[in-house]
Amino acid sequence: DDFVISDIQVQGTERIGFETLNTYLPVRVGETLTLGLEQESIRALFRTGFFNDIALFRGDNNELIIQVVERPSIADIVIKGNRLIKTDDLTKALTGLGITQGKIFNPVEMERVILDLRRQYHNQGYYAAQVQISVEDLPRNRVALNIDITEGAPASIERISLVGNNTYTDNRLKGQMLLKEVVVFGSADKYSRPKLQADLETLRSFYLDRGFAEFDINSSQVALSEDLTEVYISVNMTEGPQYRLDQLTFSGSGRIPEAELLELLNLEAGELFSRSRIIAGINAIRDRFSDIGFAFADVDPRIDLNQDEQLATINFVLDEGSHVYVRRIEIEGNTRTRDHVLRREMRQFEKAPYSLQAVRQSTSRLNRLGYFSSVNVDTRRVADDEVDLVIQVEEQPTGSFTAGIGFSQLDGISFNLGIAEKNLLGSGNELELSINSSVAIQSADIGFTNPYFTKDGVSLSTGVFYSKVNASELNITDYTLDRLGARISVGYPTSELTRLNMGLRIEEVGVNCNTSNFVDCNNFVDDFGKTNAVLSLTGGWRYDSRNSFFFPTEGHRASVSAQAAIPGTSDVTFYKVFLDEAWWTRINDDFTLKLSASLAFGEGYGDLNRLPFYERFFAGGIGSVRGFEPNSLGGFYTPDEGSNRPRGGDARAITTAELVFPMPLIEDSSNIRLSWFVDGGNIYANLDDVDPSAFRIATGLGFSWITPVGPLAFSFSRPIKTEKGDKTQSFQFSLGVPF
Amino acid sequence: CGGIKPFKAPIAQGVVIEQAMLEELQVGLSQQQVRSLLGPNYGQHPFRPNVWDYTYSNSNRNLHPDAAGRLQLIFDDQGFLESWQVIETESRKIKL
Amino acid sequence: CSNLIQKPESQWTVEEFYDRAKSEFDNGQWKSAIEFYEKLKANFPYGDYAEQAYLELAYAYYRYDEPLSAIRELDEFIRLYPRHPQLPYAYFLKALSADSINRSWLDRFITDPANRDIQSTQQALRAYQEVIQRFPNTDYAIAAQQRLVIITNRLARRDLQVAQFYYERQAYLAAATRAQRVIEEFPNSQSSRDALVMLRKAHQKMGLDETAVDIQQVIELNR
Amino acid sequence: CSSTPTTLPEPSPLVPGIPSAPVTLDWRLNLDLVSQADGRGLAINLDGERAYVAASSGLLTALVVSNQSRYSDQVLWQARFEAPLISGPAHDSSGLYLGTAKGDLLHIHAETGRIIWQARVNSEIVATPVLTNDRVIVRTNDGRVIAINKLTGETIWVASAQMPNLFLRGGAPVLVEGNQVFIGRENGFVEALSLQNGETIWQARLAIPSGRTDLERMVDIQAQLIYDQGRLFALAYNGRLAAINAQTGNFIWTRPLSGAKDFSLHNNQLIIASDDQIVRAIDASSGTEIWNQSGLVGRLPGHVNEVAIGDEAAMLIVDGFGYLHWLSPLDGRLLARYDHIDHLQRGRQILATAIDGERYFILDRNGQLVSYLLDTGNFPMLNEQADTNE
Repeated sequence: DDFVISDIQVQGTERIGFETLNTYLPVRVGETLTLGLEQESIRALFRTGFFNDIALFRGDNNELIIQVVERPSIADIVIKGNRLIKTDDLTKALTGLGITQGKIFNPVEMERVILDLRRQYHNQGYYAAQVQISVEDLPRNRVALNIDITEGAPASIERISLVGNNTYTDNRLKGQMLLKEVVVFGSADKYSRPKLQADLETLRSFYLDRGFAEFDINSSQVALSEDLTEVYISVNMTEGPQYRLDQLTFSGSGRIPEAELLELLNLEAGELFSRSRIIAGINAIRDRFSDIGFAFADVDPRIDLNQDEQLATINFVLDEGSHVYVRRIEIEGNTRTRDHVLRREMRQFEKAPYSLQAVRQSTSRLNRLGYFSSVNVDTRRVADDEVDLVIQVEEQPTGSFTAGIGFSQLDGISFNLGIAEKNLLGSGNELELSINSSVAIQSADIGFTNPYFTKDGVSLSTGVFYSKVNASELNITDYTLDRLGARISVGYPTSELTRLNMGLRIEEVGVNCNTSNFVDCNNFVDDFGKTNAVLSLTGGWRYDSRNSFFFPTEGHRASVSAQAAIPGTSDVTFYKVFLDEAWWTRINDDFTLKLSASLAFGEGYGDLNRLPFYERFFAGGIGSVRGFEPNSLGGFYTPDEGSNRPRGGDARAITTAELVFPMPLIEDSSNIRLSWFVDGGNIYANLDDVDPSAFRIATGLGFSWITPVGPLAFSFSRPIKTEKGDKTQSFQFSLGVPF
Repeated sequence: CGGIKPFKAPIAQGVVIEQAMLEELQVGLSQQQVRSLLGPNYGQHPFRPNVWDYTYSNSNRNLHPDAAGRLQLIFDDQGFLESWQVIETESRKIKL
Repeated sequence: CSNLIQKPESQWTVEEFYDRAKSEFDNGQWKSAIEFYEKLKANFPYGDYAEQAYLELAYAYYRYDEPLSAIRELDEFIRLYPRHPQLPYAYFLKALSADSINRSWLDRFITDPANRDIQSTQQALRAYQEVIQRFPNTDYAIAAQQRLVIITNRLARRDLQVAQFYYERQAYLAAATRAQRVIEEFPNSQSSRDALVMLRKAHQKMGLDETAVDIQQVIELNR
Repeated sequence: CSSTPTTLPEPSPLVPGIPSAPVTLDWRLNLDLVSQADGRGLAINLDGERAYVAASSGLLTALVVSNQSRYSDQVLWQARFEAPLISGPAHDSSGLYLGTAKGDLLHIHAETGRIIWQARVNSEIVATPVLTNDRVIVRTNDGRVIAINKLTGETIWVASAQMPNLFLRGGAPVLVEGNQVFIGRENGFVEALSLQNGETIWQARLAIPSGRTDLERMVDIQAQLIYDQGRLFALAYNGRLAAINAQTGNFIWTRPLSGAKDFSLHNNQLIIASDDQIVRAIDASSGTEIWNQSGLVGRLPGHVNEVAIGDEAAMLIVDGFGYLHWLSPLDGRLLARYDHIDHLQRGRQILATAIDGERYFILDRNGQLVSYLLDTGNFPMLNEQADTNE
């Protein structure tokens, strides 16, 4: 006798809320409850696994009363006997099955839990493992689960039998494989199916890359000893004859001339057939097609093998497909950097033919900005001949920030603020600001650079600087400088990778020799007076093809720059020239070799023959020659010259060789690098005295880390070649100095 | 300061229409057939969907030198090609 | 609730967990509120309190500026209780959280969210549309409608900025298509008029003069 | 190839009050190490006064069976092959036959150890070759049964089967009876092939793989088949014990039992050490259990061999910890046991046994070949003991 449900009430629930139950109920208030619906409701509620017993009643005025007996909930899970797999890994597996504290206990699922836990062990090679679960009742309708595990011995590989390898010995082939018979540590002797598949693939490409074009693995077997603790792997193969290449022909699209195709293929008749070299050749051709807009071109090698002469002729069928166009370029992940700051680096435009070369150039330009820890341009196909480019970036800290209030007996309370931000508020502009003031020293240096002053990348950078030292407060230093000036410079891109820049710099330098007997200082003041204003021209040329700003693994950066005072505008006329060259190359996935050399020299002209003593070059410390005290190379003034400060020189030569690798043992080492370095260099009186045999050399371990506060670097070093009197320093560190 | 012209990145815009494609173009083709023959119709008139203008211009002359500058196609109301003409044979040069 | 201190948490009843979490929630201690709501959910996953805990926990995450965790909790709530009376609030809070991913305090003065992280703005757009479409005659729908106007204006402004970017670099076809997208997808946004002007200028530069004239007529039509 | 014995589980204690068997050590010989599971494929082959033993290191040794003298004149000759020997030696008047892990069948001259011919079968030969008057029948690891001409080494016929992803190492040699070749496969099938041409006569399925992982789906018929008056007895791992009509392949009776160790037939009773480590006697005509002995549970009881004690018979079972156990075939009572371990302090696992009257040969995991003599005269007789036992 059906009836219209006026209301739904639930009796007997302790832990299950009405809404939870209501979700599974196939009936609603207001519907008529038929016999069919009643059965279906009971079945639906049983399927939830929450209840031991369910009964439906009809209330006095047609309410639907649901009476249930809840199953106990799990109060505690105790796991014993597990050594190999940690308890919380097992608990995670149990959570995956819905077996956690607080959840409803369903005895039917215990069988599945035992199977799954045992499978956790089987995957690790513990084939003989056993799992038992005992359930213990607790008050208030709760239960405790006791899971005890007997792990048994792990199955290790007893023998790998290779059948049919006539040309290469067992040891040679087994050397290539991940799975090993005897192993000192690690788990290479534990069988795993993926590792075996990988090994079979390794054997296949080992043979296919050495001329065995018809090599085939007939079958492979994995067997267990009866007590399930020893694994026997056998691989049965047929080598087939060893082939050499015969003629190579092309058919299909004629868009690329054959000579160029052969050069891209980089294969000649007579060399051994090698699958990987053929694939490399095909990719080179495909990339060439992508460069001219055919992004989905296909190159299909038709190989036919002449068995008796053991020669392989290949006909490459070129199917260029249709021109491919870029419909839209989107940017993801730029939570701080503005859209146009990325888009202006792109060499690929929307509604234009797709060019792989342009996309590659854009990716390395974005990497060179230094704003992102990772840049990935995802090419998504939206039609046969259209793609969307999605630039996926991960932003990283792009500046350093130091602020502080200090006190020292020397110059009383001091306050300093330092900001260096390469991507100010995501605008792509660069700001450098440092202000500090104390009783003795007040200085400020503000610089602003806009890399895209014009839309084609002409950059403009300006800056003012001021520093005033009132010498009476600082009685110990031998001389102090007061500086006031401004600089402006414009940068031109002269090609995809090279830039030219020119600028002006006006500066007034006040020299005050505090102690009476600092000879160089007094001579300078006698000749040129205390303060001199200098107007000088700055200029330079730079080539930069690095594939990333902070830790490049490929590329080359060379620069020539000079600064020369304009004659006639001041007595203190001198020039300085800087030559820098750095080169990175990838040795393997982790290791990168960096070689760099720099030469700086200068000279006075007109009345001045040597650089003013305060403009000389110094070397030593992080950023030049690690392992020696900062600025200590090139000797010191003697006491009778009235100072003990480093002397400096008019020429500086530095070279570095560095092996850079990511920090081991941590997964995300994207902004941390270790390096083993050999630094060498020295300071010379002038350019002609530069002679590398007088280099000071040190080697050691460097560490660099891009932190939110700024780039942090420190190094432990040991001098190799030093002279008497050099001041070495094994531990050095710097914060905020871009490396 | 200094009259050197700065380097400007090459730019290209539009769809490359080659002579081979024009040979296969004939009145009566459906919009879909024209689309797969010539390429995406980026130059479709914003308010008159049956007027398509294929244009191509670039700053680097040796890339696709034989691409047509402008091709206009008119479709009838049922969407079949009524008439077409190459308005500019030479692709337009973008002066950077 | 003094007696709570003596009893170790493992013996707390669901009411005790809820009271503690609610008191933290009421005086804005989002971090500890989150902690106790998570414990309540872990120990009593099915009760009536669990249902309420999901919503309040999501709000706590939202106010604690962890929008992604808020969205995760709300998705779980929607999956578990598809017929719950509080469903409209859950969808609306989810939209608010998505909207707050791209928020920054500088937006009121200098920076413009239109040129940043468009992905989360589109996610917010979809979430607001879902609120309006699922629960049309609730006041959440009205609030969602207002936010929708701001979001669509932002998306339109972004496309127009990109069109401007390409126009300055003589990529006129790209500029025209981006402008056209503003007119088609955000017809009544503030930027649609400027988009029409951009569309005409781009077609003039491409030498498609008749089309430019047609566009000019459309501009005058809805001046 | 040296292999350290794997860490086995702790053995359960021995049943107290069982006398030690009157066994004396005759001689002991050091061969190379043998890996555990390959030992199943190796056999000590006796032909009256000589024994031939192969080791998986490639060393084949021929030695004089009964001789009290020192090592030197014990060994007749030794031959070393570069491929590991993992099956055989099989022996008859035409010489010795051995299977290697490099997929070759070697026919060796019994007097000198020289190779007569070598046949390439392109997969490891895992079971001891079976010899008939004109051909050698071998089983390979990739599921093929190959008949090879004894004189020339050429293949006569090949019967292949699909191998599961994971199965038990090695396998029992085929059983030749009249014109039929019976084989228990790794996929749970018993097959009868024609000795002439290898055609399949009939197939019977003893076990169906169930479960999700390869390990749970293993259903090898690993134990040696037994033929008796037209009946074929087979035991499957994770499967059943069955009596099969050898002509038709129909089941006479089957009974759920899982095991991988060889069993033996003694006056119409099958004596089996199954997976649950309980030794049972099953009536060969009806499949009903007659007695069971659970004294060896936890001691990994292995193959069951029938041995002669004077004119009586007893059942010898070697366990996984180096003990030999003699059981009475009447009621399964443990008659006596002998600890192979204490003589050598090291030989834990016994890999192969061969019994020739009172002489017992044991090849163990550490490469020791030992020959014991059993003084059947004062072996604790079966009947006297029967009544006094509790």
